[in-house]
Amino acid sequence: MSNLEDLYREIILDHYRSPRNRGELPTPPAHQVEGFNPLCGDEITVYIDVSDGVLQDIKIAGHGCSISQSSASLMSAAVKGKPVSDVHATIDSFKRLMTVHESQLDDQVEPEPVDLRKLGELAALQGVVKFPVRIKCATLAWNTLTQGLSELNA
Amino acid sequence: MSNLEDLYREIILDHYRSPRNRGELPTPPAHQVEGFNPLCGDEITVYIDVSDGVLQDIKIAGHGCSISQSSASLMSAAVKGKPVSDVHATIDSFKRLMTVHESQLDDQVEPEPVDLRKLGELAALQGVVKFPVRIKCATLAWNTLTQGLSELNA
Amino acid sequence: MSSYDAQRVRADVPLLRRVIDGHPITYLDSASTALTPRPVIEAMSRYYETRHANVHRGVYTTAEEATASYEGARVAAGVFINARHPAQEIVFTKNTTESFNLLAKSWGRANLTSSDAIVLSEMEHHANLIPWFQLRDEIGFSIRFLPVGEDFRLDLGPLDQLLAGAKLLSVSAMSNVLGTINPVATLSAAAHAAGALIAVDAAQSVAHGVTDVQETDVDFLCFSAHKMMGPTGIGVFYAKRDIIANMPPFLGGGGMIADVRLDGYTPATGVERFEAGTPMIAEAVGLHAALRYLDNLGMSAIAEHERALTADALGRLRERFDGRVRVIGPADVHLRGGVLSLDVAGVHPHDVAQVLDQHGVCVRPGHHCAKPLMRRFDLPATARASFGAYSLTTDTDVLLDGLDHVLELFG
Amino acid sequence: MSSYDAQRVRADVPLLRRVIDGHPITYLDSASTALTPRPVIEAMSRYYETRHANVHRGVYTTAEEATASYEGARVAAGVFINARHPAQEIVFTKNTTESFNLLAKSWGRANLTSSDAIVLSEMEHHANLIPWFQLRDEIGFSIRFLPVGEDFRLDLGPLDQLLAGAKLLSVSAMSNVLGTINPVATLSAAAHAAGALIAVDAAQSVAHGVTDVQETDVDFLCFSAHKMMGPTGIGVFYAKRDIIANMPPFLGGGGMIADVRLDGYTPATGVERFEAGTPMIAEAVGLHAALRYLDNLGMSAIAEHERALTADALGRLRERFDGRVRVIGPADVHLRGGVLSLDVAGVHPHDVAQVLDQHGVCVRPGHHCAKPLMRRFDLPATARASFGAYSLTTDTDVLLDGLDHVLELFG
Ligand SMILES: Cc1ncc(COP(=O)(O)O)c(C=O)c1O
Ligand SMILES: Cc1ncc(COP(=O)(O)O)c(C=O)c1O
Repeated sequence: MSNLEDLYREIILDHYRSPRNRGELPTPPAHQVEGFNPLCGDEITVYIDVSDGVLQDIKIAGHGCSISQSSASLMSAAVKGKPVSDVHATIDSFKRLMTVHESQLDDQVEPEPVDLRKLGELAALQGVVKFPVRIKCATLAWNTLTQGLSELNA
Repeated sequence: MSNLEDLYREIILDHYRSPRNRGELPTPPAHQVEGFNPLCGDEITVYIDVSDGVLQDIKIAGHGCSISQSSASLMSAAVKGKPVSDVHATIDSFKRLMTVHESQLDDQVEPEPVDLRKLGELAALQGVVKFPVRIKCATLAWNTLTQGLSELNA
Repeated sequence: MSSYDAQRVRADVPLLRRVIDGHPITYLDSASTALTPRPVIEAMSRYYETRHANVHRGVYTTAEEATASYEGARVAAGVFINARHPAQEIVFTKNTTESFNLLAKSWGRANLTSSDAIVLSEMEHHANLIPWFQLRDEIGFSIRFLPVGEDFRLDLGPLDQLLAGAKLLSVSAMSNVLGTINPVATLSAAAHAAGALIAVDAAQSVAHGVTDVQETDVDFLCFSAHKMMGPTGIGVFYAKRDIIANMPPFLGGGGMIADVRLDGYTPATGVERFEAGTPMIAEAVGLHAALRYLDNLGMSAIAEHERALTADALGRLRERFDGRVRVIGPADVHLRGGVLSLDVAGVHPHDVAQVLDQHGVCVRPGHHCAKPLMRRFDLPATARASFGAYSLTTDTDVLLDGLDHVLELFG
Repeated sequence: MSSYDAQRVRADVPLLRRVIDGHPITYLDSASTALTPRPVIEAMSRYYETRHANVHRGVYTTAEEATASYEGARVAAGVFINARHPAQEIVFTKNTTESFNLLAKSWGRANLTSSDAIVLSEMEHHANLIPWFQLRDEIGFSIRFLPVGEDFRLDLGPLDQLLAGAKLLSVSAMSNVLGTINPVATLSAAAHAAGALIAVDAAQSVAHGVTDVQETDVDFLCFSAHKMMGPTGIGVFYAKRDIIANMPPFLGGGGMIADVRLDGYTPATGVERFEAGTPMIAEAVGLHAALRYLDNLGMSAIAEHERALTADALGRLRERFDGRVRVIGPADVHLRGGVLSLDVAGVHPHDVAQVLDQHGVCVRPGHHCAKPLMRRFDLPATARASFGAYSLTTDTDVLLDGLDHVLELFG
């Protein structure tokens, strides 16, 4: 499989062409957070509705490349309706999948291996790691979600 | 003659060891101007007494290298007691002797040749031109004098 | 294409021998940074090998040589843009961006007050925006914007009105997104008629045609060596002698002083007032070599060569893709340079560039540091292909084939 | 002198093959700028030949490689000084001087008000003086000076008193005039005990011994590549992560923003906030190669080698010239580095250097950008000889013979 095919797997192109959970939520009660990728101009808005320790609903607006859009879509499908603690665990696993490169640069320690089975469809994004510049595309939605949760102290 | 001997001619070393017109003049009536060579820390104070269109007296204080000190001494001997118009002419000739290098850099025109005989003892400084960094040493006193005259509108 | 020989230039550029994933490199990102020819690389190596020394303060031989090299580069940079007083009007900075910071924070801070106004344009690079925003946030003058029309050109209609009472017009000579070449002489005349000064961002234009600050009567000009086949790490700030003489210092440190005491300092009087610390000596040598290299090619010849490439590419893009690939910028090659911002229908520029990379094609996706302009045309980004002195129509061939693949994959 | 092999280093430095007026060069000006070894020169050439591209904004292969090179250099610079978070605590500037301007005009402007005080020392380089004077003239805090004793060392007696209520202590780790090595850990502890931060000018020290910002608990550190066998045009600014995170931007332009609108901008959050415009990419590559080169030699081994050279030179100067050549600086080699400021009785340093040049000896006359220190010791200038990793006792031989000639000519 060439790098390019590994990057643009069918699942990714599918989520790009037909993004899940696209749209907005009324704020309040939902909470809205914005994220930018200043390098390429991608902008994302994540709407989250958290109550009773559960991420009840999530919507995604904004624009970006196939990687950032499909990653956002995959993320929304993976976290919607989940307890916040599970959401954090998913975020952690996903970020570990993506940060191989950055953490190698920084602290020169090998990150723990990620259990790809647990990630489900999200594992389709692992081809991104071979394209360091695109990691920022893939993590944009996730960083924005993390920020939103922390603003809610959730 | 090696470059070094050309730079440190006997006349120059003599003026360095026994500087002419060294000292201060009471201000007023004299006028006092300071000059710096920020590259090497040389500092000079030129005292001039101009009246009736004549540079009646000149004294030099400060410290510097053999080139800046001897140039100041030679200058003082050359201009003392001279009509201001002659002083300007001498300054002009001397600066032309020194600015070969700089003007070539800047405007790419050949400067007019200088009549060395008219310069008298000052011609001893022509060896400086081969040492571009030292030109600033040689011209420090002259630039300071020029500034003093212009402050007096003389 | 006259006697201009781009193949000769290619032979001088080692990077063009790179092979990417089995494909010879197709470098179409000269608007970001130009590739470096061997004479420039070698000039810098030779500098380090034979006469590296700190400048201005040494009397020994190599220090004099290094100083002469550095000051020689200053004069050469001035001569290249036809400055009247090359040795007294050129300051070396680290890039165009620092040049604009110098302009804003020295000249701007000294000359602007809360009741003043300056005029920028909607097509400016962030380098000619943020320094002004920073200064405005500090002292509160107003910033007016010359609009960009639907034809991707500056709309000069409101120019005189915008200039009324303004102290400065600061605009790019060529847009790094649209390719639009702006009428510098006209803008300069209008600014001066209104009593304003004019600053020109020549980062994009300087390597692609003749720059003449006297003919266009420009007060300030900024550009970077790395966009003109020179090294990274050095830029140029030009200001007319009478203006620069009255500008206060910017960065402080060694080499920019006349005297220093524990209670304060006196700045130097020449251009060294703006060059604090050990300067970019090897980089000045590299810039000088690049200027010589460009001079040998001839700036008019380069312009003509790139105009032909641009005309060819515009025509073929139009024919082959029939609207599915739009070029964001003027269609007339006499109004523009060789910067082609592509908008591929339904495909994000990042993905366009990624697929092209697989063909060895280097184009740049993004907002190109001109976010206000992107918003003006409601584009998140473009995929920008841009030509240099070494570009060929075969580069365009590979680009077009790559775009076919893009459309196939995402179509 | 252990297993350290300075001859091997010499073989790597092409400039040491220069012949000046019939004499092989005797380079004794490493305190101004260090000579550049072949691996550093070649690393930069190779960069231009194989992977030159603009960083951060490209997705194509060479742009990724250039970005990885640039960011790799950042991490290497952090690791070299033992920063805890290399990728987040290092900013590239053009030199030490710009690093101090960044410190003063970002951190300083945000944290100092007219009622505040900072502490500098009387032995500071202009790079650590003028930026503070400039800021003081703008916002009016007070600057206190730690005095230098007759023993050419910082007088720590009044330190605590000077630090009372001060927000920052900013001092050099090693004087470029006196050679004095200052007790950074002690100064750091005193500053922190007083609630102040500490900034260290490591321009002189960094290439001549181990630098450890964690061990000495330093908050800010500034240095230049060109003094450590690296290229011109790049410097380093280090700040602890928690501190740098709260520093406002300095220069504005592309690459340092999160968003830009016509009415303003939002800065980026990482260290790129301080790196506006195209950075010094090839220079970062060169710096990285220099760090690798120094690491291979071993910083402790270099320190030991230079200490031996210094001890030898101090002894021979004392014996041979019997007071006619004074060394302005500590006599004890454990308190100083290899910087020998010479005062030749009755001969101006400019003339000393000129005569030495005729012997191929490179020493630097002047105030060394430390005018307040020169005034403190009532010296207009000194002639400074300084050692590097490639220096030998035979360099000292030639220096001493040259000084004989100086005394003969002017005696
Ligand atoms: C102690 C010290 N600080 C600062 C500097 C300034 O370094 P640069 O000229 O590289 O900015 C120097 C070197 O000149 C120095 O010796
Ligand atoms: C029009 C324009 N202005 C300014 C710049 C900034 O140049 P630099 O990044 O060299 O500072 C660029 C290049 O990025 C540009 O294209």
